[in-house]
Amino acid sequence: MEAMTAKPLNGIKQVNKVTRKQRFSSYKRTPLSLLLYLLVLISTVFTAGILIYLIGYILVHGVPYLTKDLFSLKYTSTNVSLFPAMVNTVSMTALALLFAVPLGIFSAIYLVEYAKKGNRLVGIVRITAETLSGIPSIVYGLFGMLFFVTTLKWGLSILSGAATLAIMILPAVMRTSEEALKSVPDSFREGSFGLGAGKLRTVFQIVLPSAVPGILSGVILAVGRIVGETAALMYTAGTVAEIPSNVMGSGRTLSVHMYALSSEGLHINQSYATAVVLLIVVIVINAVSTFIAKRITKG
Amino acid sequence: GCGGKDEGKKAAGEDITVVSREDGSGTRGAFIELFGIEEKDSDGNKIDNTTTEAMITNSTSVMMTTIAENEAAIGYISLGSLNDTVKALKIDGAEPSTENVKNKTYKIVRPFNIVTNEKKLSNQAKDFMKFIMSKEGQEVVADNGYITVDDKASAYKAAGAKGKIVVAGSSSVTPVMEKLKEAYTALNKDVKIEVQQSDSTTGVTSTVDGVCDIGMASRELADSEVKKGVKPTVIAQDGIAVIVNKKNEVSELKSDQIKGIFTGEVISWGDVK
Amino acid sequence: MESKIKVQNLDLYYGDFKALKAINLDISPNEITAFIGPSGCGKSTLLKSLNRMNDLVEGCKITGKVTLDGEDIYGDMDINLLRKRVGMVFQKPNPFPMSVYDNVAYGPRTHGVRNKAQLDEIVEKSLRNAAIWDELKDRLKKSAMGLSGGQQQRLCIARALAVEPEVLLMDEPTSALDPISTSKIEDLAAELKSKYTIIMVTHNMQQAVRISDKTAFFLLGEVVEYGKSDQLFSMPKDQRTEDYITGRFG
Amino acid sequence: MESKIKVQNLDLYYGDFKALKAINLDISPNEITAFIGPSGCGKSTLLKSLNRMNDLVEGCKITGKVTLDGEDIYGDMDINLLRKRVGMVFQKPNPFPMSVYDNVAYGPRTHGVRNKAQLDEIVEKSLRNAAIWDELKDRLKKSAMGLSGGQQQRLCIARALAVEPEVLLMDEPTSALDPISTSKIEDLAAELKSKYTIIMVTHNMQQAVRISDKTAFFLLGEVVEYGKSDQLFSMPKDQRTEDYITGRFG
Amino acid sequence: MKQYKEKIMKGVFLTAACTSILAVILICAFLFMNGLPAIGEIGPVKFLAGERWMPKNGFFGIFPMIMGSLYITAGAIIVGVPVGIFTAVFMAKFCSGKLYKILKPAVDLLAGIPSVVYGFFGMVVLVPMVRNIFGGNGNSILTASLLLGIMILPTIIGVSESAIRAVPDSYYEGSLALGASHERSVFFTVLPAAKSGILAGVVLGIGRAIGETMAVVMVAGNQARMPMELAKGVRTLTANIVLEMGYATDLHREALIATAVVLFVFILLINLSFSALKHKEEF
Ligand SMILES: Nc1ncnc2c1ncn2[C@@H]1O[C@H](COP(=O)(O)OP(=O)(O)OP(=O)(O)O)[C@@H](O)[C@H]1O
Ligand SMILES: Nc1ncnc2c1ncn2[C@@H]1O[C@H](COP(=O)(O)OP(=O)(O)OP(=O)(O)O)[C@@H](O)[C@H]1O
Ligand SMILES: [Mg+2]
Ligand SMILES: [Mg+2]
Ligand SMILES: O=P([O-])([O-])[O-]
Repeated sequence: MEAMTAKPLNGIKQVNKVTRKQRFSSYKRTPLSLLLYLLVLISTVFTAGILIYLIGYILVHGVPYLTKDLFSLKYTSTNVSLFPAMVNTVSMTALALLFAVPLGIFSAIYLVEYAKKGNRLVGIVRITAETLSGIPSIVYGLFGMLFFVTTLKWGLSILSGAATLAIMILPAVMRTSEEALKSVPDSFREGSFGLGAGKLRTVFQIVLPSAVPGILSGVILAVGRIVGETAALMYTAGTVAEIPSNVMGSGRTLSVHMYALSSEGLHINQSYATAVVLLIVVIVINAVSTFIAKRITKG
Repeated sequence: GCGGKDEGKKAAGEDITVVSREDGSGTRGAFIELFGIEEKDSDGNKIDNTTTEAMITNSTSVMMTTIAENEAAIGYISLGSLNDTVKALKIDGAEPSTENVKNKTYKIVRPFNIVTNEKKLSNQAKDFMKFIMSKEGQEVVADNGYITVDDKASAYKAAGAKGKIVVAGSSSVTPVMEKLKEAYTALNKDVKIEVQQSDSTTGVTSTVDGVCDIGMASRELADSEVKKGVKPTVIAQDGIAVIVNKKNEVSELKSDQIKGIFTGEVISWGDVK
Repeated sequence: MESKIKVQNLDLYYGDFKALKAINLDISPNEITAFIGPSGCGKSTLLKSLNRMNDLVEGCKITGKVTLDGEDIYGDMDINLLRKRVGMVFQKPNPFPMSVYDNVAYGPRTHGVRNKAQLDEIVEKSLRNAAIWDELKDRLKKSAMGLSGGQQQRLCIARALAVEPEVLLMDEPTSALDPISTSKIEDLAAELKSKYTIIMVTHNMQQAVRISDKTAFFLLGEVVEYGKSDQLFSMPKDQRTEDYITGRFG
Repeated sequence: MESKIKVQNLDLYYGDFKALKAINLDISPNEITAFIGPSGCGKSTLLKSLNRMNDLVEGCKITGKVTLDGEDIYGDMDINLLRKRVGMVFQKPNPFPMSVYDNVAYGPRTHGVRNKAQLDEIVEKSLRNAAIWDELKDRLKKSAMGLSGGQQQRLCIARALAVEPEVLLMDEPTSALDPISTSKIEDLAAELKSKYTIIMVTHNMQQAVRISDKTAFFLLGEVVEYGKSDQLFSMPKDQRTEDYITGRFG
Repeated sequence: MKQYKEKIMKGVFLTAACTSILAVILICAFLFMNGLPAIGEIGPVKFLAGERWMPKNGFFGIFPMIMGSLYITAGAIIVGVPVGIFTAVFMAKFCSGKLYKILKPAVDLLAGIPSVVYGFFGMVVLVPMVRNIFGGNGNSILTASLLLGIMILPTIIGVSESAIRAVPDSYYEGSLALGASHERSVFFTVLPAAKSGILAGVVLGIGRAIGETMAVVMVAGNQARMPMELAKGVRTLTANIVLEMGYATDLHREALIATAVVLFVFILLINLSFSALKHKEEF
């Protein structure tokens, strides 16, 4: 970030700008830096290219089919409305985050702030969490079906689905929170303890707020996973295209809706239109999470 | 897709990309049986001879997209899902169509089953089954491109059923089931039907476990499943269309050519022209 | 006069490294005690043992006894109350990543002050005492991270004063300050000692002479000499002390 | 004598805040120049302008001209070479989270030294020069993060020396050091000035008198007085300087 | 009272930390109960080392799928890890505030695109591309690796970027002041300091790569035979489960769950070796 980005003060010609010429003459001297710079640039262009292509692809295929019908309050097999699925997506995300985020953050707090160095539990928890992150979603689905749906008798329901997803996203939330907490400098903790604050207060008032940006990145990853999930939900939350009256009812999310529409090849266009809406929902959910996180850091 | 002007010709000499469904799939089961890709060995065990080089997919839409994108590909899908992104082949001279299936000139079909647990079946579920097998129900089946099992069914009369019915299982059966549901609930306002789309096996196990009232399966039931106390009922027949890329010059094949392709004996489009 | 803090036979290990050896020290109330000695001799370490900040260091082991008003601080005493009573200012300034106001109000809030007016008053008083009110009064709501090094250090002093400790431990509190701020802090220390007990690590011997009542000279984890500052600096009993204060050391 | 560094009419803004006002300063080669002044007056800021470390601060704007050996440092000069030529030691010690050895070897490696024996030699020489070799020679492979504050600071000095800069900027390099290490660093500075040009921010006026050839007194972003140290301290021309050095300020 | 609260909350934190263990135990129990008998029935050697998978005909060898998973995961790592880390570096240390404001939410969006969409993207873009460049029918190890590599990008970028940002600026400044270039400072001081966080991101990403199915199944070809060339199709363990679970009954179904058991052990081994690696580095 050597380049200056702030707008110049009115009428002032600042001298501390890195010119392009300077940059290139530097690179001549340090080819390694140039190589690294190019790698960074190429990678980013690659990522951005994929991103633009994917989003463009979805928009091109989906936007023309965004009809009013798709947003009817009630789903029928002719209007294939995505409205109920949209509502379900939001409630499913909220519920799964409600389970997983406190759980993930609390475990991270235990691992970073409470567990002694060399504590066996830390290693075990970390390995189990990472193992969880590698289990395919269909296995989560089957597990959820067997455990939440059948054994706990929650039936095919939003609750079963959210509980299953919560386990699935726990590792992302936990590991990112753990790393975020670890990166808070000890001097903050010392400062707080030195004033006679207890551990809890130090953790909640000083350490956590500083860790919020890191935790947020985990939450956003988790949101992505929840919103994009199908297999795990088909077997736990079911695929009913309605808004259930409570969390014990079955309902499909947008992603499941998409899958259902596309799987028999009958409503491919509408499924792309659903993908467009899905993108918008993701953007909104992420923006809301970021907003909440900002509020927390500001205190 | 990929470019090039003389694609049709190129495809003609190209290696065939065989696309099949997953092991156990009802569509595949019917397909290999009817084309003789499945044969009995000396011990009387059925052996599936599908070439190991065949690409495998478990979804109709993936099958269609793969074939729409690959000029050398061949595969098969439910007739009800057929659209103009791909080309359906005539088999032994017969066009794949509902009429031809009905008049038996086109022979590749599979059954759509529903599965019930007689002992636990609720009244409203019984009533719904009655509707499906009635004249009105079979009309819905026919209207949506599937083949009826009973053309002379008697008419249905609403009997004031109420309550909830959960139907779960096969994604292939789901579209027609949704239509049936809508037709039925129009007549029975007090019945609420939930259709849960997953897969055939889940449909059966859910019925066994009591998670749903009626299961949907696009394959025959296994003996072990029947032993668990569930009973299958065929509600419709589904034709299977053999499909190729639209740029492919081939538009008709003989049964034994298809067998050759799917067993890996025929590997080039040139050989079947 | 009773001692405020009594250190008896204290040994401290960081893992296998013995950082403090058989320390015995009586700190009198209402006095300023200076710790001097070369870098790495254990001044900060002993200071941190007095409010148990070393508990945070993994692998730190302590033997011996430290009492505050006769009470064993490594006994049943509530560790948070101990740290409220024995406040600390660190060697590197460590403001919290929040506003100036919240930094100072953090301590009082921790200890139950919720009243806005009362907090305002505490914040102002503490900042004034730390000789930084005038500079910061207009940026109370701004983040404390943007302050200059010296400003940060004075803010940390204000933060420590805001909880009204009985003992104030300061680890080179003025090393980042200019002479004016330094003399303000020194004046403040002199003023505070009527109410508080102050222990200060310093590298500045002039400062030790100027403001401290007693001085302890550390060398390699040991207290070589401890006594009235004027005596220690004018006629040290130990040769090593003399070498050090006359700059003839090492 | 030609100036090594020439600051001409330099203004510096942090956003809307003007932190330096019309600075003009000629730094002579092979001399030690001290920057003194109250906290927050802009000493560190000017220092950082001399090797363009302020470029990192978002919203920092500079006008005016700074030349090194007559070359405009804000012109076409390679910024990294500039920083190699103008080394810096920061106010807060900032060792890298790697071993002591790697900390010191980092600079030489950056500038292309790969030979192990040569690196070993540079590391030893730099650590010796920073008066810390004896303390650390047995823990070269240990992490630098476990050192005491003073040790960290001396390590950072060693790290800066290892790239053999022409100019060495030091931001209160001895504020965390005991008198012995301080005097070692001072001796070192005096020794180095035969080869290097040294600019040092300090709060310690005795230090400025002791070792610096010239002193600049800063106040509120301006250079109030600049001249030979003995003159500036014995007979300051400006009333404000006099007030400050006699402690009568503010 | 306060002590009380501290104790209770410590208990709460500990309990939370144990939930993931509990979850693994539950899933483990479910998998092993349903899967181990099948392995017993088939025979562990025949199951693990068998090269033929023909459930209808009684062949249950998953060796080709084990190899398939290895190949594709390795491929995804080769594609996704460097690109992900470099992009994270760009976002944290190279890009201007304005660009970041666009790039960040966009990358977050990438995480939220459902696998099915990635799958269709793979089918219509990557498959023809690979077919044209490398021959074959396009549904191949290469395609699947590429697609998976892309799919793990958001995980790696997201976690690494915040790890890089968490490194104190003083390291970066210290390096610059020694005359190191921006790139060198970032790669040789900041990145090593962010190592643990980046590694966490990579491990999460690899987990995602192993566990991802819906998209892989759409482009990998899924032939249940030993993987041959990079341009030929392959089936992974997860694909095997997803493909056939819907129709499987009896031993076939149990063999699929046993496949999940193998996968589970596989992931456990990867994670154990990662943590061993980390341990070794710490000393
Ligand atoms: N956390 C730690 N782990 C291991 N050793 C430590 C730790 N903290 C300090 N030490 C060592 O203990 C000794 C005493 O350190 P201490 O910080 O008390 O020195 P000090 O007298 O305050 O020095 P300075 O004046 O440089 O701050 C030093 O040798 C130091 O390296
Ligand atoms: N990054 C920044 N953004 C905004 N203001 C800053 C920044 N850095 C410094 N300042 C302000 O610029 C002024 C000069 O700061 P500087 O750090 O140069 O002071 P100093 O003379 O070095 O003081 P000290 O002796 O306390 O280190 C101060 O008022 C400070 O608050
Ligand atoms: Mg110290
Ligand atoms: Mg400064
Ligand atoms: O493929 P299914 O018909 O079982 O969904």
